[in-house]
Amino acid sequence: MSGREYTLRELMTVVAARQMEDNKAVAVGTGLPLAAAMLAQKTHAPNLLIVFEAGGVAPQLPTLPISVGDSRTIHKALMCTTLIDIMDMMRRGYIDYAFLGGAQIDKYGNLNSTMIGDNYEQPKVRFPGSGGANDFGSLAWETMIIMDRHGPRRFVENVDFITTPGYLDGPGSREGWGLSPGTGPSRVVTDLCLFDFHPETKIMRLKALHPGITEEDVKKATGFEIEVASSIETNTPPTAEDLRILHEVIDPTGRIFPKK
Amino acid sequence: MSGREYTLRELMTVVAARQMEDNKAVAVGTGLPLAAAMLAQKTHAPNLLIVFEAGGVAPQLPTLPISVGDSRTIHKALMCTTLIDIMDMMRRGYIDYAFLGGAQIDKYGNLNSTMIGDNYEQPKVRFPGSGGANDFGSLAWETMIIMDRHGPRRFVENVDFITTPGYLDGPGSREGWGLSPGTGPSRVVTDLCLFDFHPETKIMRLKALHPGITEEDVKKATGFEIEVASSIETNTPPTAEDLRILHEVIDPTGRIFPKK
Amino acid sequence: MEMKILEEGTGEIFCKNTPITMREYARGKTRALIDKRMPLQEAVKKFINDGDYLAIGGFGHIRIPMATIYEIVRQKKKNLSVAGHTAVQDIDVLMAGGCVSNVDIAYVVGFELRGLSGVQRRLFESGQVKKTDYTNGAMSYRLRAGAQGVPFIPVKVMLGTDTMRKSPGKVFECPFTGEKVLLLPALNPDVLIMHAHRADIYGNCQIDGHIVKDDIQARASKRIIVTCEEIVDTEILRADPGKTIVPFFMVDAVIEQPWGSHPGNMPYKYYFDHEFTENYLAKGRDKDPGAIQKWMDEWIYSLDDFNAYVTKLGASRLYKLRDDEFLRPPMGGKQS
Amino acid sequence: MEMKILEEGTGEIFCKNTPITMREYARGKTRALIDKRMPLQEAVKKFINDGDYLAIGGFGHIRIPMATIYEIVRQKKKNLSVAGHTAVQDIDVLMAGGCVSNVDIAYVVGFELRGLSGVQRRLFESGQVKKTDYTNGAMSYRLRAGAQGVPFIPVKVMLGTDTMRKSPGKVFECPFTGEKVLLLPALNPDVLIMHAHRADIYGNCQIDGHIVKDDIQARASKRIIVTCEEIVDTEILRADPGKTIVPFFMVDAVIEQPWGSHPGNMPYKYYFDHEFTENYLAKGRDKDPGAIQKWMDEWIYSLDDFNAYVTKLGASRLYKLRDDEFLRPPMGGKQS
Repeated sequence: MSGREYTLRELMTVVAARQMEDNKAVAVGTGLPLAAAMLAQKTHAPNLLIVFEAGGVAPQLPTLPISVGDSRTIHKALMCTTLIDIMDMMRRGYIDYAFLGGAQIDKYGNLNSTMIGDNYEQPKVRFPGSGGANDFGSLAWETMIIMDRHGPRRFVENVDFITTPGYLDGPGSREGWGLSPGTGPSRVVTDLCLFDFHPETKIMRLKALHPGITEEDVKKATGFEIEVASSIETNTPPTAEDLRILHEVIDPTGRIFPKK
Repeated sequence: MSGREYTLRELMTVVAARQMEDNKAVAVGTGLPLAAAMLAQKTHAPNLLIVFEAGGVAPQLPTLPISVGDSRTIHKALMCTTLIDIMDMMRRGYIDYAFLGGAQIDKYGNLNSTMIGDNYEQPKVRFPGSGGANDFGSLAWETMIIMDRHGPRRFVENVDFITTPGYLDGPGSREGWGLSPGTGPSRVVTDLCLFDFHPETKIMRLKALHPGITEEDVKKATGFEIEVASSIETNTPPTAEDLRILHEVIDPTGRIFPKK
Repeated sequence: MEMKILEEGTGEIFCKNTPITMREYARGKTRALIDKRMPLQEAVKKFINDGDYLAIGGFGHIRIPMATIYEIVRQKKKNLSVAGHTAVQDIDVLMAGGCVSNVDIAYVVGFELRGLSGVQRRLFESGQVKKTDYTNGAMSYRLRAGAQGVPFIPVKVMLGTDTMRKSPGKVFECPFTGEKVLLLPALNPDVLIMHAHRADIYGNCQIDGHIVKDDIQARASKRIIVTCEEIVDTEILRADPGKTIVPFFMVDAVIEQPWGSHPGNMPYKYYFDHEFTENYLAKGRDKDPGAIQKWMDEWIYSLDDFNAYVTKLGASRLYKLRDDEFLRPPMGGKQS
Repeated sequence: MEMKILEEGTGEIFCKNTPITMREYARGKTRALIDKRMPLQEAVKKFINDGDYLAIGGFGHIRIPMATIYEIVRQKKKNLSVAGHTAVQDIDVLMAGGCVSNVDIAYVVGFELRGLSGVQRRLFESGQVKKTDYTNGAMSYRLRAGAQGVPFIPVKVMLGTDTMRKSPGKVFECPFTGEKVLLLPALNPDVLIMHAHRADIYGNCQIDGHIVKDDIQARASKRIIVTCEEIVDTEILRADPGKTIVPFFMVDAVIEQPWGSHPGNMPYKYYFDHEFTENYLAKGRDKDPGAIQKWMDEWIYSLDDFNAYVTKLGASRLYKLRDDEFLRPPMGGKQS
């Protein structure tokens, strides 16, 4: 192994978890974002409200669900409702964070999860499409993004298809299209670093590096010019307690965090 | 008494009941229309589906409800839902009959249940307003109307306020405003007679007289020129069985059909 | 592509909230599971302001939040705008208490089979209380838009009538089909008062029987005061999450208030207090406006709270309403 | 008053029904309580036509009507348009069966954490199956409009993105507030296939757990085929009418089909058959397109009906899914 006591997936999850404040609400899918939300709940944010697009609200998650609609997502929930009720709720301003991923991202945080190629009718690769991603990215207050395999083919100057709005063409662009003021991407967690977005230019800004990663590593892996914070932090590795919770409580079967 | 074996209210209810076919759906309020629907169910139309604006669908009504939303309207119902779900259902074409009344009606079956007078801000009498009446009259396939106290102050050339659409300004007018083709008032049951509407002119047409009432009586009591069917029928009085059902099954406490 | 508004009504829009202000407000509410129990007096004081736009749960005299209505009157709230989306005894008491300035009317003034209200006739016919006319469907559609967070909704009612002309509706042709529809503005009330069958201390609510409109108006409203027949352990709600009709984070205050809908009908709990309502109505119809004020003194102003009202009603009277609800003869026979 | 459509997408609208044709169709359906049980073969034959627009209940691989999906494939229905409103194994099998020509895409191709579908990639990337892009919210909003019987609905999603540009949405300014919204056309599917926890012989349905979108898509659809885990006496439904999610008069056929969602997850009944789905996915990803056809032969074409499929799965396999659902170890210990 790398000599680290943790994997990059674990680190990404822990960094993502730390971005969420207590007493806020997050809409998540499955996988790392959900593991991050669960970890936040079990550490610094016990009152983090978790909702699922398929209708589960505030479940007592026994294990990581396989699907955003599976039985686990409504286990002893406080409400089981409809997809449209969740979307409406998000539109009305009750959801602070949405957690998304994608195949490509650009400097304004626009996400592509629809296709690779330049021919919509016959794409090189057809991905699932928006699902709820565009809804989440349009409606939640903050969009948080997790992207692994940070490299120039995923962090691109122009995505092949804007599935989900980041800041679109830059400052003022979301508002110009009728998206609500005060919304947009706020964080991007990758396997190299943590970005936020520059408050003026709305361009992705290097905020913190993972241990052992340099600013140069990030710049090389990114296909557009990034902003850089005046002082770059270093992400604190997962604590032993973080790892214990991930392995023993959240994912005891090792589905997404394989045991060493 | 009048020498009749039945009251006019009973007769109106029975005549109204007979207008409803089996295997159809009716949206009703309380009072005579509901008694008519219940009577139809218990005589010729056992599969008449009754729905209430407040959300009750196909209840097993133990007695006449006081309110269109009270507990009786959901008693052993097949569905308890929302007001908007009932309206949507009606708009989608599932409700064949709506049963309405009002303070005034004109020759096109436009109904006023909002106000008397010509000053909206300070009316002579303020009535409840539409409630669900305009919704019912706009959305159901057929609007059936019950009006007691048939006289020239209630059957008027122009109503003081069109609360609920009949044929509005005459043929084509409903469609011109975007109301669905094939809809509109189909029957008016009064304490003198039964009207339908002339298929071409859309004007109220005398179809059948109550026993002992003449065409002249109806014309005198009506403040506009009516159409008259080529052959006027006479309404059959309530049967003994009709009366038994009304008194013993539907309204055993005599709330709307006082016992003699 | 050019589109036309073909006709428009002249009705005033009383509620000034928009999906944007709703959204900003919701952002500030906590998502934490905190105990929201408080005395009803405190809830009304804290969450209902003079001039607010008020939505009322239930349906006229079914599952109406009367305990809260009485408290609003007791605190002499002023200049409320009210959603008269089948509003019967609830709005009548508020209007008798002088709390109301504007009403969006779908159904008011009437007590269904019981006839018209003297109180409301006086206030509406004199023009003292302002109004805009709608339909029950229209008011629900406005709430649906408010719940969805969009500024308007197309509907197929009111078209061609004076009800439309006295509303703020706008006739518009669908850009997909050319079909004519009426556009109505969204409605986002400042505050909803509702009475539920049960809730937990955080505000998760269950309602038995028909929901009528409480799902959408809870979602459309900025603040919610919930009274309920009983407060239950959260585990009871977690055992059947499909039955939660309003989730906790939309709710601001929870008050256990048994009989809280009296004299209304609480499905599966108690039937109407018909005699009480008839007596109230008669006072409101009295030519002497003092008659209803005397009633208000007796049943509201002179009582400290709703518990005093329940005590004044007395157990026998209340238990009879329970018997009526279940269509059963009273225990022991002929008491009526 | 002039209004402008500011931008519009180029996506094709695959479903040609309108609220008007929906209404006319609904008029012809009976309101009578008649026994609607029939063999699934007959229901699919009678109520699903080549070229229909199909909506599918549940959510991708939760509460999906797989028994009906298999029967559609077995009957080789052609040229279906499908609402891909999070469609996973359901749509994948239909596409592998060659039944699908057009898809409204919100979420397809993916099996969530399990990765992408080979079958769907081939058909979409070659352009053999046509598509229009939306979002999950957008598809639900289109169904809400269809359920409401209005031709369009304003929404606040998709704005400014390529998802919007490949949809038929139109950007419009609200005539009340000036706020920009996207107008989307209503969706009224020809037929909905859904799997419920229980229903009566007339078609009144209950669902346990989250409804996801089955309430609105039942209301928006012209015809409905319901399979269910069990058919129960109507009295059971009348005892809790608030739980009826689809009323009988919208439903055309009712079929008792236990395990009818396999290999999907039926909440409170059985969990995913993970191994079955992984095996299916692997066959679809095989470079040899014959691999998936062989799977189809084995599990669909060679079997008479879904009962044969259940028999082929075998009791032990199915009972394990029940244990998984309830997070309990299998009886007797380590069977896995």
